[in-house]
Amino acid sequence: MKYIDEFRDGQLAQKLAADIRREARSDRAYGLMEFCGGHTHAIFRYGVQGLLPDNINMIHGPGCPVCVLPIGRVDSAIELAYRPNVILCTYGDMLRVPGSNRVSLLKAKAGGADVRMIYSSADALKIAQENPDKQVVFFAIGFETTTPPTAVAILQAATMDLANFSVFSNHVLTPAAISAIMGSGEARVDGVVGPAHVSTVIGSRPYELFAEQYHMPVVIAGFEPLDVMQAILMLVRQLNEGRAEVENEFSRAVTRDGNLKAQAMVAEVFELRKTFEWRGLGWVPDSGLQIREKYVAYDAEKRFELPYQSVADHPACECSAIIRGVKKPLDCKVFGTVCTPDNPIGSCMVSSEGACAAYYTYGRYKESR
Amino acid sequence: MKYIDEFRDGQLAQKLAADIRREARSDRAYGLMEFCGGHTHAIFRYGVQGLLPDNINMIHGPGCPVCVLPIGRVDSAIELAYRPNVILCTYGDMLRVPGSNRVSLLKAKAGGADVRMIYSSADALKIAQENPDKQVVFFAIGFETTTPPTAVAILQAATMDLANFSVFSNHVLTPAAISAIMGSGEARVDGVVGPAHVSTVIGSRPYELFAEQYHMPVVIAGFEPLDVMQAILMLVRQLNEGRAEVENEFSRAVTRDGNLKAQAMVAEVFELRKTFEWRGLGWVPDSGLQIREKYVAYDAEKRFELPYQSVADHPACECSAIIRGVKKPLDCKVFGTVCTPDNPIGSCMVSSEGACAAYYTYGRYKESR
Amino acid sequence: MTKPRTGYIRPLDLKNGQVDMTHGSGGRAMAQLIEELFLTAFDNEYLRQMNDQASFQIPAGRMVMATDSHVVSPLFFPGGDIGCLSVHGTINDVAMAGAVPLYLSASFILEEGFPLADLARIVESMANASRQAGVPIVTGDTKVVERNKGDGVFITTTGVGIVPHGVNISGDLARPGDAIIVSGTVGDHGVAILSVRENLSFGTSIQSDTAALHGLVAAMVAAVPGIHVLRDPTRGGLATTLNEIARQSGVGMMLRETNLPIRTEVRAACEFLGLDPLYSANEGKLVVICRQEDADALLEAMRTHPLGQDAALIGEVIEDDHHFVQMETAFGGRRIVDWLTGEQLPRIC
Amino acid sequence: MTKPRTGYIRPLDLKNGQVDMTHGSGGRAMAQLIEELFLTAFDNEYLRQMNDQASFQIPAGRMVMATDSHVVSPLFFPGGDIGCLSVHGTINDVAMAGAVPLYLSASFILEEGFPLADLARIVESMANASRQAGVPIVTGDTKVVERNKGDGVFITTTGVGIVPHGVNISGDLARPGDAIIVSGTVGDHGVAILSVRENLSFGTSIQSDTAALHGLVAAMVAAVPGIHVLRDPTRGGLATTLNEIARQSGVGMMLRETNLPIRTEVRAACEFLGLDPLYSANEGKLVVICRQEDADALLEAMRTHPLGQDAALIGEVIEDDHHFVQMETAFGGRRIVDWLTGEQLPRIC
Amino acid sequence: MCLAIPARVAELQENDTAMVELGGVRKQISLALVDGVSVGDYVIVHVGYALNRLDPDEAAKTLALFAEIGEGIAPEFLTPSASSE
Amino acid sequence: MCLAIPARVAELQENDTAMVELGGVRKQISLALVDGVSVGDYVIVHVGYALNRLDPDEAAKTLALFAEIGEGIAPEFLTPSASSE
Ligand code: SF4
Ligand code: SF4
Ligand SMILES: [Mg+2]
Ligand SMILES: [Mg+2]
Ligand SMILES: [Mg+2]
Ligand SMILES: [Mg+2]
Ligand SMILES: [Mg+2]
Ligand SMILES: [Mg+2]
Ligand SMILES: [Mg+2]
Ligand SMILES: [Mg+2]
Ligand SMILES: [Mg+2]
Ligand SMILES: [Mg+2]
Repeated sequence: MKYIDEFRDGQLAQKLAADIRREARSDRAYGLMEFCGGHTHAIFRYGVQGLLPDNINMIHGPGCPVCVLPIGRVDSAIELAYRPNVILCTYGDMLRVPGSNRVSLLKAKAGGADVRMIYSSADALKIAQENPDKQVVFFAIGFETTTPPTAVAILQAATMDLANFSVFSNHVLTPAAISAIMGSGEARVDGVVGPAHVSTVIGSRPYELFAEQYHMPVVIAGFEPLDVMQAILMLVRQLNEGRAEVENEFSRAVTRDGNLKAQAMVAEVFELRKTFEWRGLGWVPDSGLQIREKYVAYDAEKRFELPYQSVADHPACECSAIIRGVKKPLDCKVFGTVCTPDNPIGSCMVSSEGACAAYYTYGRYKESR
Repeated sequence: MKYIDEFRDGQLAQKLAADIRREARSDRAYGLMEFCGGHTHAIFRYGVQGLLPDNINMIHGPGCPVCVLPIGRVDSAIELAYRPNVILCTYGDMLRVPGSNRVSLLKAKAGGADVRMIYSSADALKIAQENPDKQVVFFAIGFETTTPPTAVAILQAATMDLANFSVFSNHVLTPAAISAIMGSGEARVDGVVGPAHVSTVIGSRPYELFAEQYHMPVVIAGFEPLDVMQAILMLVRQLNEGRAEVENEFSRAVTRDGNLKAQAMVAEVFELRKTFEWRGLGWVPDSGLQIREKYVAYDAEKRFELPYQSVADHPACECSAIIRGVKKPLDCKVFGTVCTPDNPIGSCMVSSEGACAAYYTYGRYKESR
Repeated sequence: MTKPRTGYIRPLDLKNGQVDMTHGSGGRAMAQLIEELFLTAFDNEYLRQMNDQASFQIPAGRMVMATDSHVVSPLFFPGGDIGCLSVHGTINDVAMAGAVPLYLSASFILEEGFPLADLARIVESMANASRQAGVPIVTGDTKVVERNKGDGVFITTTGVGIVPHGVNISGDLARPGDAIIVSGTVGDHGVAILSVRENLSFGTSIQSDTAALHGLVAAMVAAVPGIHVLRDPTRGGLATTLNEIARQSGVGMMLRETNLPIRTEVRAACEFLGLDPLYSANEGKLVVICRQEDADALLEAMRTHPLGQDAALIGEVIEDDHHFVQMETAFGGRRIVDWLTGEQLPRIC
Repeated sequence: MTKPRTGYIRPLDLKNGQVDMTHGSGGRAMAQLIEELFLTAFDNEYLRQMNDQASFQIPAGRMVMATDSHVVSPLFFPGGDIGCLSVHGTINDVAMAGAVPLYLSASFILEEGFPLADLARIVESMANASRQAGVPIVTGDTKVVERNKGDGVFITTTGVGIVPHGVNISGDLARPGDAIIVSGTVGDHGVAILSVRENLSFGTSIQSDTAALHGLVAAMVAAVPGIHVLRDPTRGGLATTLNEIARQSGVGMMLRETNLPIRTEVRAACEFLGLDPLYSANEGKLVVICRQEDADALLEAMRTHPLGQDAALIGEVIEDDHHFVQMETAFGGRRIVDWLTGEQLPRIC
Repeated sequence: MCLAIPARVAELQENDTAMVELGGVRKQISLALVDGVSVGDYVIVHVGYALNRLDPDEAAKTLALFAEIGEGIAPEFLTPSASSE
Repeated sequence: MCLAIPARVAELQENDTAMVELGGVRKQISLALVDGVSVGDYVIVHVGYALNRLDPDEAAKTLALFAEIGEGIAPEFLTPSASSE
């Protein structure tokens, strides 16, 4: 698989690892936050941490869209799905995320709600066309990568004048979340591994401001393990040299400006929400997207008058601290006992991009030592 | 079971049979038509014919509501059932009756049509209440017994203002059918066994006219085998004595006037059709009931604009002659070979009240002698 | 490094839980369902091996194997449920060869959304039936299908058993002159099911006769090893079963209606619905055909067994190239008792 | 009296006909379906007895019994269909005890409206699979459920077989130091199914690997009678199967990713969908665990069999109180290969 | 046609319905077509409706008639001949 | 987040879609978000949409960079120490 296999080469990994070990100064620690759950997943799945020296410490950030979605939003989706005339479409990742009382969309489906797993926003449009007597709601989640496909779907629905389609938008913004974490100053983060795929859309420029503001080195990195290791090396070098720049490891698809067409389509359909609640980060201003008045006909929140109800996390759950990079999965008292991927208490235990699930699924062998 | 078991007594049957043999004159034949399929069924199921002398010959009449329904009406019901928003309710007897191309409601159900078997017209109302977003059509068939329950359902729907309920009326009238057979003069009928249950509603009076007109003895008889045998004896006596009266063997529930309340409800809801097509009898004037203008909202023929299309019977099928009492099942070339209860060609092979099915199911042992 | 966590698993919510797709995925949720529910209820040394197959010692000889899928609706009915039914049904099919049933397998197809409490009740009922019969459920399988692609639960059971030496029972061995015996009242199960069907429900004390018949069969085989035919008149009822045998053996039959044991309630329910008890299903009755001279000994053996108390000689095998099953009616006439046509649906006319 | 009519029956309409409720009623329509379709296709001396059970001679010894319900969707997929799958699946579960599969039963749950042409195609495929494997389908059952209470057809098969003397294979016999071998590429079946799922469909030449493995097993047992564990990594894939064995045997495992045989197409499809080939189902592969010193002989025996050509040594059994299955990644790291959690659903993140 | 059976009214219920009883089986039916039904009456039941009341005196008369029948029948009539259909 | 993979455009299709190819697997995706795509281009595919084109030259540069890495590394760095998480 071209452009994939080359970036998973074990031989090169050994050499990169050696380089990192050589360059990392033994008199200091490096706290590097990979913002994105995709990186978390890659690190655990390929065993990257095991190749790093002890003083390089990967901190798993909030970049897993299902992990940061607050319970209230999941509850709204479940409530919608249970309405007799509604078909709720969503990505497979959302199905097991627990809302209140541990009820997930999967359980709601078992309970009779019409929930459909889709692969693409285009599938939701198709379902709407095939079920003219039903209201088809696309429960849309995700960062800047997933937003443009949602925008396309709304624009196409408008073109087709599809009356029974709407979108429950939960799209959120990466830079806002990173700023919130940096701003809080809680986590000991020395450098940030930025998500390449987000930047294929938004480019690298949005990171420049806070690299400067927080004097924080950022390397935009691809999701293959060599990309991640290379980014780590680049961050070590910046830190060693006292630089705080935005560097681009994923130059093969990320430019400074990103995909202007996609940005324009998003801007046509969406506007900033004043504020949006994140699991872990709380209410973050200008961090979420809502559908513009012009496309209000496709806004499920308006069409179905969905009130938002903030719901507290399970008291034992440390997701919120984990997402902020302040705690690690094993710091949670219920990790691996009450909370497992089969019976997740918090959202970090759901997706293999969540820090708890990634550690549980891939990393627990360390317990056996 | 009181009022049932006493009328199935084998000892009494032997004595009644002896009486019939004694009274039946050996110098003549007695062609007795049991109008009603219920009698046909009883005769075969209990083996009544075997207790009668050879010169008493039971002729099976048209009194099986599913047997006389023309193909075109079955086709309309199937067409309705296939409409996406329609639930078609009907009695179990109708499910296997073949319409055009041997398609029955049972096959339509297998093919995806929403067909529900009900036990009572009240069930159809209940289904309508439970499915407010569907059109529930009661495919109503039957003679004067089944008509009052249909009338009650329509009156109740009107009281409840049930907008999604309607009736596809195929109710027909017994006296009109008997008159048609007598009028044609084809069948060699010397006397008629009249259906008791019809007369619980309409009384015995309606038979008086044609008993006189055709000089035809009539005995209204119950459906237990002793009732049938007693009626045969009474007919033999009338014939021997040259009488042509309406006698009432079922005095335990039939009066001369019948059930006036039921008659009034039927009259409130239904009116005579100018003419109605019967399988076997063709178009018979004043033989069917349609829903009055006052209740047109509940008339499925109007609501769904069902055009009536007369369809010819299968060329080999002799149902039509059998229903008129002119032929017997074994006179049909396809009886028991191409046409069996599992794969009926004609409607007489469907219900165990149909002459062909009754003979096939209960009477064929004679073939093994 | 903090301490390792032990493998705590939140127990199945057998009170309010529902089956969902993960219970059929092959993963941990499925393993949990199997262990906490099936293994616990059916518990035996074979299942505990937790392999994809059971393993047991057998003697040389003639073995029989029988399978049935159970799809009854409603799942719970007077006198039983799909669970015990699925155990009895297959034990009976094994026993109808005169065999001693040894082991059962059970395979479940669950519908997404099915209440775990109902499943637990059904599994418990299977476990009881299996224990009482002394025939363990030694291996199984579980699948989950999406809502509206199943009907709560379907259970397929398969059984194996060993035929005692010298016993040779088969549907093609009925001979003219043989006696036809039924082990008790007919039609109970079918009517019990109808009595709780939506839109049809009626009040009755009739219960399903569901029962394992291998004990009765053992007593019968001991009394008359030369039994010709055994069969349980399940779907299609007594009438259909006798027609099957008549065709297999190439014979006719003559029944006497007056000898047929039928409960009044069953007759009454059939009158209400326009049905015939001879086509109504049984789940704890058998038909046996033997030489006329063995009939008395067999009847006696049957009547001393609790499940054969009402055993009755109902007719005899005759020669007939048409393979008709006929009946002398109680009324004094004669008629055919034909195969069931279509389904037995309530009639109005 | 006119002449008697002979028992002509209009043949099933296998071209345009559909299953309806009468095909499950126990009456004539069901008898016809069984005779014209099932008996004709599966034809063998046991079925032809037409009893509710099959009967056959067996030798004394250790028997195994396995059952599986098959509910695959879609019913037809690249490389196979539910019919051959249901034959292979149960043969394999029998074979995974090292046994010689002897007889199968097959029980069908049909949905009202299912095209008889599709059913005929499935039954023909079963018949072929059974014939090729030399394992006859000796008894069966057919039920029909109403539309939207089934999913076309579900097939439950049960198999019995005899374990050769001296063979003792079970999931609890893996020992630290043992070699772990897989018989070929993993994940093919699961990906082949996904490739034809509505809304997911992608173009690929990947075919289901569905196959009967008893021939391969016979060759393996002949070469190394002392095999410890055999299992077919079906639902849940290789990962789940290894975790099952690790738990049963109370051991850990260490796999080497570089040794895992996985087709490029399977890897690519999994990349598209965010899935892991280790959790993708197989229907013609087995995992075998044996003493390290037997590994070479076993691999050689496997590779000379057409179904074991790509056999590979993928790891070894280790001591581990946590019973973790671990893997040295091709990248040079290490990770757990956990049980499947939930279902394997396509991911976007 | 018109399968109907006599059943005893066991209980009058609301909405003009009744519970009838036959051989130990109880079923709810509608009384919409018949006025003045009391518990203990027998009614002719068809598709869940009472079509009419049954008159016990008339039933007794019919049964009495049957009982008289065949008294003093000559022996030749007690042996049925073969029927022909 | 945002599982996305590079795939080769094998065929341009109607309605602004394309068939892409990866390791022998072909899948239809939307080109609504990217202009001017040609057959042979590699695109980054996410939830059925091309998010961007992949630049082969830049990819080659990154790979070249990897190749240089670790040249002449001292032996002590080639043995990894135990990691701690
Ligand atoms: S282990 Fe579970 S409860 Fe604890 S922080 Fe992680 S997701 Fe929350
Ligand atoms: S046997 Fe069939 S085709 Fe012939 S008359 Fe009777 S119903 Fe018609
Ligand atoms: Mg809904
Ligand atoms: Mg319809
Ligand atoms: Mg069976
Ligand atoms: Mg059975
Ligand atoms: Mg049986
Ligand atoms: Mg299994
Ligand atoms: Mg199994
Ligand atoms: Mg299996
Ligand atoms: Mg297996
Ligand atoms: Mg069976």
